[in-house]
Amino acid sequence: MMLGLVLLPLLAGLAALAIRARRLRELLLLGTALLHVALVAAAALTRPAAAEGAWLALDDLGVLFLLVTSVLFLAVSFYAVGYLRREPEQQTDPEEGFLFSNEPEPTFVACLLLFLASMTLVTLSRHLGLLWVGIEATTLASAPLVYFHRQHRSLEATWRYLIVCSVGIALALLGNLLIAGAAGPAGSLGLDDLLARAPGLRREWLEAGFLLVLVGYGTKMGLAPMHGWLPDAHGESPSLVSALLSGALLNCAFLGILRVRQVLTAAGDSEFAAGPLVAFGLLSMGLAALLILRQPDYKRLLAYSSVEHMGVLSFGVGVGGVAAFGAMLHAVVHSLTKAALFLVAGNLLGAYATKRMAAVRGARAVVPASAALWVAGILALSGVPPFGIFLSELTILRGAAAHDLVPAALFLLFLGIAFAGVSAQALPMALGGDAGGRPRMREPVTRILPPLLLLAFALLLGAWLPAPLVRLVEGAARLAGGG
Amino acid sequence: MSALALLALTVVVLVNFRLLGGSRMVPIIRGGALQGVLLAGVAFALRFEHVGAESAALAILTAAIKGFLLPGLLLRALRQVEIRREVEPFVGYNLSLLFGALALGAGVLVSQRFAPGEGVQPLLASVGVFTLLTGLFLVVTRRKAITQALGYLVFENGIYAIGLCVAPEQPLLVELGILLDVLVAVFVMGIIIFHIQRDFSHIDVDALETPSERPREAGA
Amino acid sequence: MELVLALLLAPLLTGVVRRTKAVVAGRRGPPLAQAYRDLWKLLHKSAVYSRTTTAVFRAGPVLGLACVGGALALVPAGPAPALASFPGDFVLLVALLGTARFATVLAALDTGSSFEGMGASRELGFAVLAEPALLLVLASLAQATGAWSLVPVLRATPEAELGAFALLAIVGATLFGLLLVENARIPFDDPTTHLELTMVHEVMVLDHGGPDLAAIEAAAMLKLWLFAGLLAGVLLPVVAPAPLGVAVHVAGVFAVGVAVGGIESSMARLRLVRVPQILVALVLLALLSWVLGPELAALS
Amino acid sequence: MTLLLLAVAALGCGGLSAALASRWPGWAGRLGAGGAVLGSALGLVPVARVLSGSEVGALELGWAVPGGALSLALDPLSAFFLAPILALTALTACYGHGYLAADAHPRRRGLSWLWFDALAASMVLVVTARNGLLFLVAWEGMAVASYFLVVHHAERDGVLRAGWLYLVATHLGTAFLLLLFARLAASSGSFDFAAWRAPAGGAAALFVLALVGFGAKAGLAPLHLWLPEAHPAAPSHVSALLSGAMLKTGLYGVLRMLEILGPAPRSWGTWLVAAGLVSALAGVLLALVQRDLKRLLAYSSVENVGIVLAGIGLAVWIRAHGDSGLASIALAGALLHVWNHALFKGLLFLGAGSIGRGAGSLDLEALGGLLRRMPWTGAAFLVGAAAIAALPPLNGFVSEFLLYLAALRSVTAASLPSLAPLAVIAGLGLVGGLAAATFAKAAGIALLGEPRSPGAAAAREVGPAMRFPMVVLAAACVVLGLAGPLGLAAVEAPVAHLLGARGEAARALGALAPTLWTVGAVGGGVLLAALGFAGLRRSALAGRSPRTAPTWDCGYGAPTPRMQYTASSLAQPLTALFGGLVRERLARGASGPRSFASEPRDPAEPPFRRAFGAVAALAARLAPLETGSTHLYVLYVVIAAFAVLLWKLA
Repeated sequence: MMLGLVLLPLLAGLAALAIRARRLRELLLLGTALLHVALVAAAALTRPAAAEGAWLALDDLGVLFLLVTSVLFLAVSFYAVGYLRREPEQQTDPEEGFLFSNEPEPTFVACLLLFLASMTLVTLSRHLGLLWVGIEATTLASAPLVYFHRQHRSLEATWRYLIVCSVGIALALLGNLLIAGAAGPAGSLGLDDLLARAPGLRREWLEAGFLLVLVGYGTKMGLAPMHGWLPDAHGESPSLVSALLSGALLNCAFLGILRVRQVLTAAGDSEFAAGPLVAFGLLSMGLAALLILRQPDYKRLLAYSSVEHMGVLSFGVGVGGVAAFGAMLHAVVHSLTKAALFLVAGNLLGAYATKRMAAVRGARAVVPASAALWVAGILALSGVPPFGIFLSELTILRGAAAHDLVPAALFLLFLGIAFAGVSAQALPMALGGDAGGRPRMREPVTRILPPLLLLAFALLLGAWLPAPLVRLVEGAARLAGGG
Repeated sequence: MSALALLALTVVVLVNFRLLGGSRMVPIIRGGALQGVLLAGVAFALRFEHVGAESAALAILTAAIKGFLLPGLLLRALRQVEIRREVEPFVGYNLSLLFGALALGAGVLVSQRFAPGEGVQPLLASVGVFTLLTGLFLVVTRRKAITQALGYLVFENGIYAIGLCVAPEQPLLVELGILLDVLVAVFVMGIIIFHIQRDFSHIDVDALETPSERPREAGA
Repeated sequence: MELVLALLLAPLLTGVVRRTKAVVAGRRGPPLAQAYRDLWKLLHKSAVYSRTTTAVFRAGPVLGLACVGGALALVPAGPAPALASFPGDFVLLVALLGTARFATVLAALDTGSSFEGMGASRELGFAVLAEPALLLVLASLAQATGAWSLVPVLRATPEAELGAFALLAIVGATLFGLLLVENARIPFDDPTTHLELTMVHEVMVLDHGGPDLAAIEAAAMLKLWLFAGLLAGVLLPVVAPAPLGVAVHVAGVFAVGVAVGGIESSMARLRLVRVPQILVALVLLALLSWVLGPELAALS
Repeated sequence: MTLLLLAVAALGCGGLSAALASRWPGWAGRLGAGGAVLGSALGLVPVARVLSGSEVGALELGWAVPGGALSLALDPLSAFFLAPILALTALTACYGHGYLAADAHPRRRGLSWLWFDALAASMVLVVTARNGLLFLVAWEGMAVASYFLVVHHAERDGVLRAGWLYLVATHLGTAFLLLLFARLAASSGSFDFAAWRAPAGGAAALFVLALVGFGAKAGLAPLHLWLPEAHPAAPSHVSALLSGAMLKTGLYGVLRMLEILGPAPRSWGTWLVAAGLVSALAGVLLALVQRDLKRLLAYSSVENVGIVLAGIGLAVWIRAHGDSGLASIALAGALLHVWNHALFKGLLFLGAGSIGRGAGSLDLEALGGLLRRMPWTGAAFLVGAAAIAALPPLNGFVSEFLLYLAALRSVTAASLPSLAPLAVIAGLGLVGGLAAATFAKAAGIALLGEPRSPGAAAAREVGPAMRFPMVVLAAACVVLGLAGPLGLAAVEAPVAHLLGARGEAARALGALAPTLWTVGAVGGGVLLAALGFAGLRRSALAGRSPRTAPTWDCGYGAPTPRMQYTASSLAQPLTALFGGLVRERLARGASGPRSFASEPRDPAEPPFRRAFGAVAALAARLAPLETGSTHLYVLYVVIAAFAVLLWKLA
């Protein structure tokens, strides 16, 4: 059952390479996505008991992130069908005007499926080494996705993404090895036996291992100051890829850190992790909020907002208690909102062919549905109530305010600065006056339905949390927050 | 620790200095390959005594991949690029050697500090840390994409060495997975180097006209 | 009671002031009842209304007169109680004077002439400081005598010790200053000048004629009587019951009239810039009386 | 309580149906306005019942959100604030229907009504919520709904910027509330107001958080910068609702927090009085120098909020001295001023809207002579101006009279040191004088004299739908002015609820009734006397036929409208007195024409601009961090690793 979840997209990806007919390939993509969601839902409901020490198993944390990843992948694949069908072979670059062609479609679809397979592997693995292999595989699978538009800027972004992330993940490998070493020569990286022998581990190596894993997977997760690669990768890759990158991949990287935090908690040393997590959280939020103020390009703006929200996650888990529950909820809701926003950004890019926010005005008249979604998404991102992010950020604040007010005040200050920066430039795009004489464009369903559904789901989570989901998030919070 | 392994480790240290000092590409790639093979040999020696055949066999496979497959890939990319020398890297070669010495000192210091458990040679740990720092240094300071890929490879070797002395035997699958990832990573880097060359006729990572250096309009 | 007295004797008070100025200047001056004849003449003249004006212009003088009448209803005449008396009635008095001023200013602005606009602007400028000063003075009196309504306040017989005397001196000086400001007397404004640029109150009523002008003149006279009545009430202790006390009160009012005449003939008009400084001084005096009130009471 | 839910439902469906019918603007307007009026009517019934003393059941529903609960209740305090909100919603909806009929963007009308009804519904929820989470959701919902209303005319320049400034200011204000609520929820374990208690030590810190958070929404002085930007940008019926009703939710918040944080010490009273008076003085001074009518009214809202806060502070100060009878008078004055301000500020903003629609401009220097051309709007605006200047026969005076009385009697009670009441009396006196000057200027320049621009000369009266609400509000001002005790009866329930001393409050307010009747009687008497004198004058003039002629003006040959006094020249003596309010530029051209121009300057703006500038400068200094060179990014990763290792392990 578990292996099936990983193998399905893997095999589909390899098959996609072979298929020449576009329609058949699209069918394969959609079919796999639907089947994957079905399997994950079935697994989440039935929760098959995994044997002790098994390499692939489902626990609350894994299920939560896997659910988000597969739902997101379904939405993105539905969007991708429309996107690929309309994407011309040869097109001119909006910024610098040279001609460039795209990556051949089969490789793009194959890499998408491999990307899903690797992310599934990460969420399911109960072995830290296997987890590392999964995360490295996500990097390798997503590199060609970022390089979809064959032109020098996305090439440079891909190179940076590959090098920075690989170095980061290699550091994480070093961390994993240190953790294994902490259990003495016979140490293994299986999560279950690490948890079992946790009190006996050599404390100093375990802590050094956690810190290296935190920096390593933190690079992949986009925590500041290791976030350098994120704005370029998101800015240059097609919007549906950045949706997957921001929505699903960053969560998986965070999962890596949480797994090691589980080991620390089992060793009775969970307080050790609180300090660095809160520090990285606040640093990311502060740096991202300030950089957002001067960002002229809306896709890079969303990327920096991802850095900030990863900071919120790290801060929430660091504070622990109720805030951990808020952080887990925030991971889910942020992924949904950010993915929807990236898809809508893709629509706006399609309509206005420029990424500079100052050049986009009056979207309300040109692409009304996307403009409405864009405004709703921006407000949702900034924590306006009916949407889920307000709820999660308030829960995190509630946890933080129980201790002392200074970190909570900083938390709110950075959110405020980011809100001012984002709303100052993003809202006039939709509500602004003259549309520069652009005619009203037809917006296909495939471009509007996915972001609409994702935002609707985020809105639902803001107003009504279904009971099973609450249990799931509580379980995940207990595992992650050093309960 | 057999004398052979000791010899291998000293050669690794020498290769590190060669990598830091050299400017021509081909010897650097060959040096990286040699380093991979030597470390795999040490792994083979270590494991053969303790654990058993099949993990030792794995070490041979690693040697094969790191010694011949990856360098061959990089050399093939190099031939298409017709670039032979690393021109004015960010940090001069002499300074790099100085850094090498410092890194070696740091390696020894770290291995003492962490007081490795019994049966782990402090020399292996310090060589591992030194190789790791050399790899990082190469990635950070060299301009050419190929040298950065090689830097990543050396960095990988360093971690492999530390992994050896910290957690000697790993389940087969994980070892294979790590190896596979490194292989694919370098393979993808090779492809991208090819594309960089095709578009730019140079492989200076720094001069790829980075997006964020474009003339910035006035702030928000 | 004060209202009835004012309606009857207010023009006489203006006559007294004019007569004092004339006598001090060595002239015989107009007959005391001249003011009555002026009012009667104006009532019987026709009126000319400007085309730009609206109902506000016609309502100005009438509302002004009514408000001053209302204010007078709150003031006691010596021993005789006022028509209406309740806690905080002097706040209503100050506010009614404010309404009268608001109506006059709007009527002036309605004509659309630059002179009347200038008068209105200066009037508003003075009022902003005069109103709080009057309010504070009456409030400090209330604080000193422990009562909240004008009737008991003015009827309270201040003991003759040094402290009470000093407090009365300060309050009296402030009230007298406010009388000069509110009634557009010499140091602040010249009621008899013909040069529009120097006027404040007079220039606002430039365009009114006939019965309107009569109403405005009457309102001015009643206002003078109001302030003189207040001042007399504060300074003169109420010694005798009704008939005699009221006579003493009326004599006091006329004494104040003479004092005003004396001041007017001894000073020239202040430069317009100096007026706000004097007003601020009056406000500070009122604050002083407030702060010193309890100490002075304790002293005596 | 069910009626209240019905009201919110009516508002909701009205808004949604208007949005759905946006393709037919006519219907959208009718549906939206109808929904608003119906909702308000339904809501007013329970409000009236609660204010007259009877109880209305609370609503307690579960809400599948951690810490949240759909709990609404209508106690006297909520009912008192709900009344002006609902009344103004109905009247501004009626006005808005007429106003938007001639709007330039028919297609946006449906959406505008959706946000209008959403704003009204969220205000109703804010005032009745008993759960912190529900309160915050309604609070932010109110902010977002009003943002979309403010940017209705997005294509006009400066509107989007004003909208953004408003959104950010509200959001930052709410940040303080988030901190406050999180702290209270953390210390008491739940988000329900009933469970909240002031933690032993930190009550003062929480009070400051509440004062800043709610003060930012109410437009308290240093935090008021968004108000003069947002209100003029919004369509008039929206700015009337914003100024009349939404600002009150800030004051409601302060009162609710005072109730929750328990008995307030004397220092809080002094803080409130100081903040209130500073805000009142700053508001009225800045209103005095404004040239744009709506900015003038917005600043005057800052002033009135200051007066109410000073009243609340005085009540807290007196109650801290134990005399809750006198405190109830001060609180009654403050609360009554909330109603009065809702009435005359709503009236003035609607009047300003009609003037803007009729004369085409809101710049006082371009108006004049509008009373003759727009009699209904002019008369209503005049009544509003007189009421807000607190002149006796009207309602503005009644509430300020109560404040004066409370301050006065708390002074004469020998036991109390007299700093705060003295400040209130002097402050209110000065502010009253300035307010009278401001609105004499506003009404005088706009309505009277010669029209100063062709637009004003060709002004036409507005339609009946816009006139009716103005007349109703003007009538309400006069009625509440003459019949003071009517307002007193309505205030008794909330005052008793807040001060918790039902007996003493009832006795103190009861003793006040005859005083207020006499005040009303004197006011009525003055009006009757005025009518009498007018009759007398008509009879005097019966024989002689009065002639009309151009203004005599001392014999000027050809007076032109430019010769009239303008708004800034009328206020010049005062601006000279209170320096620093106006930036004056005197052009001394050697040869060219000399010119004098003055525009208002808000002294509170520079500190905020410097603060935002510092943040922007910090962001600029961080820009090189984003160099885009791979090498640096890898270096950052390595540095981060070493730093965290050294920090935690060394």
